[in-house]
Order: sequence, then C-alpha cells, then structure tokens
Amino acid sequence: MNKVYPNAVAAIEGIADNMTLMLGGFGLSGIPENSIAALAASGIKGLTCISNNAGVDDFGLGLLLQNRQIKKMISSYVGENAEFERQMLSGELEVELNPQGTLAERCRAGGAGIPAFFVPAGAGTEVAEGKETRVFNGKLHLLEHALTADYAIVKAWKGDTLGNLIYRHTANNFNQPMAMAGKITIAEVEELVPAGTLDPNQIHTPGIFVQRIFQVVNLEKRIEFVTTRPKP
Amino acid sequence: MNKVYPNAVAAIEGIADNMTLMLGGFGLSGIPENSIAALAASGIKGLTCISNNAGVDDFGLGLLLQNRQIKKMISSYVGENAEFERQMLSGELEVELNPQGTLAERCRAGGAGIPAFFVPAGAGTEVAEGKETRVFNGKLHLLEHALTADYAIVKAWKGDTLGNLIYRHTANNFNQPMAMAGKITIAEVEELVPAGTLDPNQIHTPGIFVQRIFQVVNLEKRIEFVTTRPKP
Amino acid sequence: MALDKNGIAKRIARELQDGFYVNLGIGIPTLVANYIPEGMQVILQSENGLLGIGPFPYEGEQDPDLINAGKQTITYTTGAAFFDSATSFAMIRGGHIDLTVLGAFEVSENGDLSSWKIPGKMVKGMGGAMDLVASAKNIIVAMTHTDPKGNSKLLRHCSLPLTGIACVKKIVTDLAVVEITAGGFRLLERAPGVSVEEIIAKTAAPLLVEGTIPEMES
Amino acid sequence: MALDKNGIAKRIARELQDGFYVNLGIGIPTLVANYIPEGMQVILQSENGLLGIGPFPYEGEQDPDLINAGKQTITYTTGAAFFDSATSFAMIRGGHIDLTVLGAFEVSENGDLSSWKIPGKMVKGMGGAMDLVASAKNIIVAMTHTDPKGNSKLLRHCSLPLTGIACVKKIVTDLAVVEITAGGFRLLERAPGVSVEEIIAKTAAPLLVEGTIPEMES
Repeated sequence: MNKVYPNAVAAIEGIADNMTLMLGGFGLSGIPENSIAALAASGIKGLTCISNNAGVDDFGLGLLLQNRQIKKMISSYVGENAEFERQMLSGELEVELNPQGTLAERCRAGGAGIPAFFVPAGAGTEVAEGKETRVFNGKLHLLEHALTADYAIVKAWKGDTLGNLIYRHTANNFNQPMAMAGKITIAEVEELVPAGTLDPNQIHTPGIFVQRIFQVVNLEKRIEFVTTRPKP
Repeated sequence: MNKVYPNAVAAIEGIADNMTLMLGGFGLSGIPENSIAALAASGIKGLTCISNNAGVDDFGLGLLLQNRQIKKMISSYVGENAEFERQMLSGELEVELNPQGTLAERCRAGGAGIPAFFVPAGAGTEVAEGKETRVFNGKLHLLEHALTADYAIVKAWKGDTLGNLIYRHTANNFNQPMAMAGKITIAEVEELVPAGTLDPNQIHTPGIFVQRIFQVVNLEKRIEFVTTRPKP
Repeated sequence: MALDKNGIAKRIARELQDGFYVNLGIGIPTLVANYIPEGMQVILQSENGLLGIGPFPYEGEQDPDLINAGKQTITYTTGAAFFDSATSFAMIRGGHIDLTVLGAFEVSENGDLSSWKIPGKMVKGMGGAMDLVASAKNIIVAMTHTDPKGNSKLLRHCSLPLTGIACVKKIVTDLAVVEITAGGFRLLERAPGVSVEEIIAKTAAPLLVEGTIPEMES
Repeated sequence: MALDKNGIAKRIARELQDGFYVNLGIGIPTLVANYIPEGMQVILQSENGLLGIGPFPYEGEQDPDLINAGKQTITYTTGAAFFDSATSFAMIRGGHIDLTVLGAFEVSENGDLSSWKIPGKMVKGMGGAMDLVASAKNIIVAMTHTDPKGNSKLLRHCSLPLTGIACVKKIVTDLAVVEITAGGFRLLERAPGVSVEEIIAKTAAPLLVEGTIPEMES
C-alpha cells in the first residue's frame, strides 16, 4: 500500500476537464494551497467546484476563476471576490448557493452512503424551490441530496503514510466531511509522519478515506482579515 | 455554569418512570456502569432503553432487565442474555431490532436535527416493513427516522468540567453519537479534569452536548470474551 | 434618544444567562460579547468549528488556522473545543445553541426574516444564516428600526427574499424591544427618551402596546 | 476432499489485494486474517470502531476498552485509528470497505442472503450484518455448502428471513467457489478431489458449469 506522493503535481494526476472537485477550507483557512496551485498550472477546465467559499481574487479558488477553469461553484458564501462577481453576472459561471450546514452535511452524507436527508434550513425560502418538502414535528423540512466528487482535495495539519489525518483549530472546517466524499481523496499535510506516529484515538479522518497524501511546500497561509488588539 | 455532579445517584436525578434513555457502549465495553447501577437501585421502571446491546444476565443492562425496569429495548444485537430471552418470549419485554449502522445514525441524526434520512440497510428485509422506500442510484433505500432520548447516558475516558469528552479505543462506539441526542446528556468519566486540561483539537464530544458529568468509582470494566495468545 | 450599536448590543446582553451557548452573527451581534456580565459564563460558538471564542489576538499573534465565521483572526478560551463543519451545524440544527443573535434587513410580524439577499445587488450567499434561523431555540434580531431612508424594517410581510420563516422571537432596535407574538409585533420596551408614538410611527405593521411601556435598562 | 474451515479461509485470502480495507465477520471469516499473504498490507475494520485489528493480546494484556465486533479482546496495528459507531458505519455504508466476508445460512441464486434469524429460535439481532451487506462493493460468503442435515444452502430462493437482497458476489464453501451472475450460480472452482457432479447434486438451484472446472489452489 503506497499512498504517499512526492508533491501536488503528482497527487492531482488523473483530474481531468469537466470533473467535480471538493475543496476543503473556510475562507482562506485550511484550503489546499499546493493542490490549487497545481490545478491553476494544469490548464484543466470545466470544473465543478464544491467549496464553501471561492477564495479571493488572487488566492485560493480565485486563481482558478481568473484562469476560467471553473464552470460551476457549489458554495454557501462567495463574497470578497470581484472576478467571481463579474463571471457570475455575465453568465460565464454557474453558481449554486447552499445553506452552509446543508452543504457540510451533503458532503458527509455523500461519504456516508446516505443519498438524501431532511433539514429545516431553507424551508420557505428560495432555497426550497424545486425541492421536496415534508413536515416533521410541526416544522417544514426540505429533502436535500448527498454530494460526492471525483476528487476531494483537503488540507490537514498532520498526516501519516496510511492517510490518517489530524486538523488544527478552525482549519478543520469542511476538510473533514469532504475527505469522506471523494471517489479519490487527496490530502496535503503540513507534516507527513510514518504510520504509528499519531495517537490512534486522535485521528480526525481515518486513512480509509484518503487515497493520496503529500507534504506541502511553501505554504503562504494568507489571512483574510487580520484583527488584533494592542499588547497590554 | 456547573455541570459537575458528585456521583451517579446525583447525576440521574430527574429520570422518571416511562422515560426514554440512550445508553452508550458496545457489548460491555464503554457502558456507563455507575449510572446503570444507580438506575438499578432507583426503582425507576417502564423505561425504553436505546442501547446497541442488552448487557449480560448479571451486568450492564442485564441488571435493569432482572429488576423488570425496562419496558422496551431498541437494539441491534441482544444475544448473551437468558433473562432477556425469557422476557421477550413471554411478551413482557418489547424489542425493536435495528441494523447497527442505522441505529448509530438515527442517534446522530437525533442530535443533529435531521428528522429522517435514507439508507440501504434492511431494504427488502423484514426491517423494511411499514417503512417508506425509494430508489436512489438504482438501489432500494429505506427512510429511517431520528432517535432522541429524555436522557442520554454515556461513558468517556476523560472529561472536563465544561463537559468536553475524550473516549478511549473501541470504548467510544455508541457513546459519541448518543451524547448528541439526549435532551439531557449525562457523562460518567474515568478522569474528570479542570477545563483547559484537554487539547481543544482532540475533543470527541464538545461540551455543548453534555449537561452533567461525574467521575466514576469502582469500575469493574468486565470483559465478555477474554481471548488471548500465549506469550512467546 | 435612539441607541447606538453598542447600546443595542448592551441591551441584548441582558438576555444572556449563565451557561448559555450563544452564536453571534456578524456586525452588531458580535458586539454583544463585550457586554457579558461579570461572573457569568457564556460560551460563544463560531460556526466554522469552535466552541469558546476568545478576544482578538495581540498584534503579531494572529494565527491563520484560528478565525471566526467573519474570517477575522481570534483566540480561544480555556476549555474550548474545535470540530468540523458538519459537527458544528449538527449543534446548530440539533437545537443545542441557547441563543442566536443576528442582523436583518427586514422582519415580518410573524417572525419571518430577510437578511441575505437584495435583488439587483451582488449575491454573496446565505452562509450559515439559514441553518441558524431554521433551528435556533431563541433568535434575537439586532438591527436599526428603519433603513437609511427612514423606511421601517419591521413589516407585515418581508419584501426581500427570506432567510427563514416564523423564526424570530425578539427584535432589539435602536428604538425599541419588540416581541413576536401570535398576534404580531408587541412592544416591550422603548429606548430612553423615545416615545411610544415615535415607535408606532416608524413601525410599518400593527404594534401591540399594552399598558405602560418601560424604558430599556442596560 | 471437502475443505475444512481453515481451507475455506485460505481460499478466500486469495481474493485479498494489497491496500484492501476488509471487514471480516464472526466465525470462518475471522480465520481469513491468518492467511494474509506475506508482504501484503491489508487493513481489517472492526465495525465497533477500529481500522487496524491486530492479533489477540498476550495473556494478561487484554484491555476491556479494546474488543472486536465479536466482543473478543484484540490488539491494534501500527497506524490504526479508532472512531465512533456512526463514523464506522459511514465507512461501511459509504462503500469505503473493499471486501466484506461473512457467514450465511442460505444464499439465493440472485445473491440474496439469509444469515441472522431462524424462525422459532431466539432472535439475537442482525448487528451490523444488514448495513454491511447492503453497501459492500464486494461480498464473499464463507459457509458450508450444505447444512448438518445435508440440505443445500445455495437455493433458488432463500427460505429464511433475509439479511440483504442481491448483494452476494461470490460464495466459498467446503466444496466449491461459486459466483453469482445475472444468470444465477456459476461454478468457478471445486475443492480438491470433489467432483462437479457432487457439487451439482448438493446445490438446490441450477448451477452454470462452463468448460473444465479447475480445482482450487490455496
């Protein structure tokens, strides 16, 4: 069993035009930077990207938008990106907006073999258009369907050679549910360690969900809004 | 905010006749021993118990069965218990058997505000009787409904004063999903530590799900089938 | 005199109780954290995966792996827990959050809420707002009573796309505290020096006014 | 000569591939772990929450917090991971397990499986079997070809309550390896010294026999 790849370019081998990708991260926190850079350099186009956000103009998924590599985005919040706005308004880019928790649960469900489930979020709003509804406990619910991806690309803090992953702080976010839902899941990790190094009680994503893993290089880890207070 | 109780007797205060309880554990591993003992001494009866197994004759939920405190069991596997068999065959005890994964997911769903979801397990079998069916991806699925409980009672390895829990090895099992699904969740822990002691990246059950916590005493941790090999 | 943002936040903080798990939206709601009463333990949830939001970090100590739902750098409190987005919304959807405070463009007299989309303007998305409002046990809206043109944001029916239906329990504005009842808006308190008549005039829906309406304490 | 339990397990082990994640049921399937080829890495899942089942512990080193789905004390391998039951069945239901091996009372020619309940006998429950068979990409049944009374366990239709429908891909018995095809049972291999005629005689459903049927290698 060898899941270890030398770098992002090798790890994204097989991703082709018109595929569906999931990409972890919330804002710019916990995004798979190295893999996005490799995708940006690859010329692959027509992608459907499932990602909570769409990066900023010159970082994260914004890089793929600038290259017109993305055909459709499935997201919950896509502000902070002028190129995104231009492409959406011009009709070049198709956008499906999901409530954030529904999006996260659709990914987990895709990985967990649950094809559909009921949630209250969005009931009575335009999100409900075309969706089956049902009342449970006196409250209107929508039937939401699972999402899967040809490739799920996630970023973790530590990973081992068997693909076991540990995330750090709020950089976990969508990475954990999306890692479950890729036909092939690629994990880029800050620290790649031999199997047996990580505490088996502390694994966030068990290795069964991860097919490829590599250690990142030159992480920028850009912060969208630095907010601080003065030292006392 | 005070979630810390002195012992099991204090922690189960409020549990009354005819309530629905969830109890964590798989076999005898990870069962809330202290709480079960307190329930056995309490005289509370007419309970509906959601638990993967039913203990053995003289340990675990077997103690409540002997006292005729249980009206109904919702479980996946109830072997290894002669008193259980007697009560079930005589009609004293109502039993609802669920596929194990469906049972675990019904608990998680109850905690996660998902009233119903589709699964393939049990389709075309007697488990499907009376259930709505639907085909997804060419495969028959059943609509399964969430479970919640008046009280969920779980056993963890370590817990802090805010109710954050960490489980050990395969003693996690149903404890984690059930902890989410109690209107009130009681956690008994082997080691109760001050908030801030546990690594915030390594919490299995965040404290928001836990209303009461206490440190166990006199754990027996009985093993159902000791299987070993000789030392070389 | 109408309250400022901090005044609204301060009034909302009076709704907090010891042991509450609270989700605060972006804008005025975030300010509520500054007014948690001394000695009261309230745990703030960030829907991107944290229970126990702390204050902003000291200069130079910001961590790209530690942000809030508004993508600002933050810290975490003693006893915090991190988790993934599916677990985070399991908490929210499962009704485990005691109080949700968020902003709004409009609220209708049956508790419908519009907060995410203005036709003709760039749509940024609903983020976690629809999940929060559909499942919260207790939702308080923090907003100005009228828009910049002076139009009431409390309406018989929302005119903008909805975020959720029949979900708001209470509204705290710069002018008043208003409760949603089966019979519509009910005036509970008025800002110091603001008259009941002014509030009625600036509310584009019937307003139940019963007995003497006290001034807010804050 | 008919295979014994270990012979069946040994034959099934030939279906393993490097990197497979495998769930082995109680009984004969458990024995498959003893025949994993040298140098091949196969990770065994225990549905109560472990990837990476190791051998039984040394005497005196058993741990009540570390058991398999049969409630036996076990150990874990290097690089193992523990998780809760909902996550465990997410793996199973989501099709992440490469191979599932389990026992059965009966298998029908369309791949239906009966393994959990005999009317009139105490019902112990289905445990995780229904979840496993409904979602596994590849299911191999390990069982004797006939019951103790000599009745075939390969049938046109199962007579006992079902565990799952149209799920079995292959059956390894003491007499034969049989594949489930769109046209029913197809004989792939026979146990050493067992004749095709004997297998046909002991199979209570049509059996496709094409060309020469080789003896099992093990």
